[in-house]
Amino acid sequence: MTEEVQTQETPEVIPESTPLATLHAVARVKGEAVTQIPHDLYIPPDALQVFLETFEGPLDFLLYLIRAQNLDILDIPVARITHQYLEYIDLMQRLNFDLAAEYLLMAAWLGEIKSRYLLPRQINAEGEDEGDPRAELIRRLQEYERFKRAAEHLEGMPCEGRDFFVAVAQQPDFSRVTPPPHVELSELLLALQDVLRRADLYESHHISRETLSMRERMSNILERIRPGGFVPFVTLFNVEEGRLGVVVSFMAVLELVKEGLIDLVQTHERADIHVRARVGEAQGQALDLGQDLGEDDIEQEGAFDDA
Amino acid sequence: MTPETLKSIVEGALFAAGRALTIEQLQALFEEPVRPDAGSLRAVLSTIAIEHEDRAVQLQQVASGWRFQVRADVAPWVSRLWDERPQRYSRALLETLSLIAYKQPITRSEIEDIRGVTVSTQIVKTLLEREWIRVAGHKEVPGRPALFATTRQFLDDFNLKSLAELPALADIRDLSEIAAELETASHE
Amino acid sequence: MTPETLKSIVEGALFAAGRALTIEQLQALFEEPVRPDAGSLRAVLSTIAIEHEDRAVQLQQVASGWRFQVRADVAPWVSRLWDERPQRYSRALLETLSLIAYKQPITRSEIEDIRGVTVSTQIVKTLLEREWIRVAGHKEVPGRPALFATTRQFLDDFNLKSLAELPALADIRDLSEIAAELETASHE
Repeated sequence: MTEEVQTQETPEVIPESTPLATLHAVARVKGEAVTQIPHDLYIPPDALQVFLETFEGPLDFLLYLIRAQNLDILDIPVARITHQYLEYIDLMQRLNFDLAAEYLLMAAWLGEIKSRYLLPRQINAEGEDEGDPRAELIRRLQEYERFKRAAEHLEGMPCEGRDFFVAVAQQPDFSRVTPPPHVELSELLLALQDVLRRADLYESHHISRETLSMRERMSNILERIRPGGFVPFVTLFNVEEGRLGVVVSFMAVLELVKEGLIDLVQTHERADIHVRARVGEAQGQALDLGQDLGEDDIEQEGAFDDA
Repeated sequence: MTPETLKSIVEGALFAAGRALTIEQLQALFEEPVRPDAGSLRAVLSTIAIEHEDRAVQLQQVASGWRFQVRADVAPWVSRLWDERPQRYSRALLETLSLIAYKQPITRSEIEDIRGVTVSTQIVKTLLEREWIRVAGHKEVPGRPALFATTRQFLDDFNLKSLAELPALADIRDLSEIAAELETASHE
Repeated sequence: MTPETLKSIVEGALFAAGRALTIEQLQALFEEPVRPDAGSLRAVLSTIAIEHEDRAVQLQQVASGWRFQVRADVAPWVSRLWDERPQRYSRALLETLSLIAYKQPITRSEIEDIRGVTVSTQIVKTLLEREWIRVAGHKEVPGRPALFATTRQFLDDFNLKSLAELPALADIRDLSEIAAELETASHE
């Protein structure tokens, strides 16, 4: 096909300048015989190229032939339409156009309808009338035509980006707020249940033997002992907590000593006992996570679920 | 909160969003104690719509909610803002789209049966890319062909609140009716 | 072209663009014979600005031209349009937090021993930022790893007066029961 033809967009309606419009010259009032089609049907070769671009397949083309002659879709003179249709197909084949298979299929179907129409009405084995051989063609033409109309209507409807635009104004300055996730205690416990089940720690009483209040006390004591500093042993106890509180504190201190987290220091006999955090002298850091928080691995677990 | 403030917030949000907002989305802009109910918001939207009747920008209700849009009659000038000319879609694309809109969910071969021609892959791709159609499922027949349906974006882009707003299809006379008529005609 | 049409086109173009447009860009919307001069356009822009003075969206001249922008005083509401959905903490983070709560003070490698997998830096960082855990000290072993403990903030956020209120580990067998109890307690 030529460049010229390529640029032809399939138009919504067939332009009057299309040589196919010559068909209007042979249009006849309904019922009047039209016989001189072949010589009126001259179509310049260029127009045939347009032809292929203009129609959306054989149904569209048939509709055009019918409408061009002001014929009623329900009363198609099959012989005449078939004849016209085949003229075009034949012409295009002689000009070596690659015709879509659908056009040839339609030609075959029209031929079949025409031949059946010439024969007496068939009655099948069950005694039923096979009906008008044109009925299926008419149904399909009608069905196609209603969507052809719907498409035309759709094209006429205002469309965003073409006929109107969504209005937008510059948004005011704002800071993006991301509320931190909320966690229920039950969620936390379920997570713990999972990890314990995995670690199979139900049996070993490794963790559960220690009371939580002692663990909490251990953290509190560690907190109070600044790295490198001394804290008098007695200040770790609060008598107002009563006997149990004192016991818990004492056990916490022992546990901390056992875990090597603190030292108990007594400079001489009967002197006050002091508590000291075990700290390397050069590294009195409390929050330097450098050593602990190493390089991230690629496959590490994230803090958030990708929801 | 005064009605004027409420109106300003709704109007500002619709302009800032640059897309349609639902009543629920508008309600979510307000903290619980001052959150307007749906009825008050609809009243505010009506007021805003009336105030913009003669302006270049109008309030429009579409499938995804309410949005401001630039009036169609200034589009020929406004569209010059963009280098690309607004597209005209081919008849093949529009027919395919119409079939999907009216007969969804529908397979490609069902579309081809009605149109009498092959539906090009390019057309389906364009419609999917434009987000006017989506694959709504698969038909349980050999090959499990995709079933196409239209999207909310399709309704929005054509200023529709629902598919029911599409014009009714032309009547099709059923086979028996056609046959009967033909019968009558042939006896005349 | 009437002054009203000119105004509608300029207003529509500014809203459709959603960004600032210069006088030249606005002039380019019109074909040569009807192209308004810069002076007329400035007059039109002034009119539009005045008409929008009391509205939620106002015409503003900025370095790159003229644009519509949402009034600052509705920003607190409008900005909620972009609020991000609250995230969810990962299972790994919750497990780490629960181990710190029950086994504090605890080092990262001790958590890893129990969980059987590496504890990511991001999880520790997130917990520190949320102020649910703190570094309570350092263990005197090679590398001096940080010892993690929970904070007062943690107790507050989980509605606990002290860690002793956490269910005993031995009881975490039938958690659904405990969860139900906690649920009931928190609603009392």
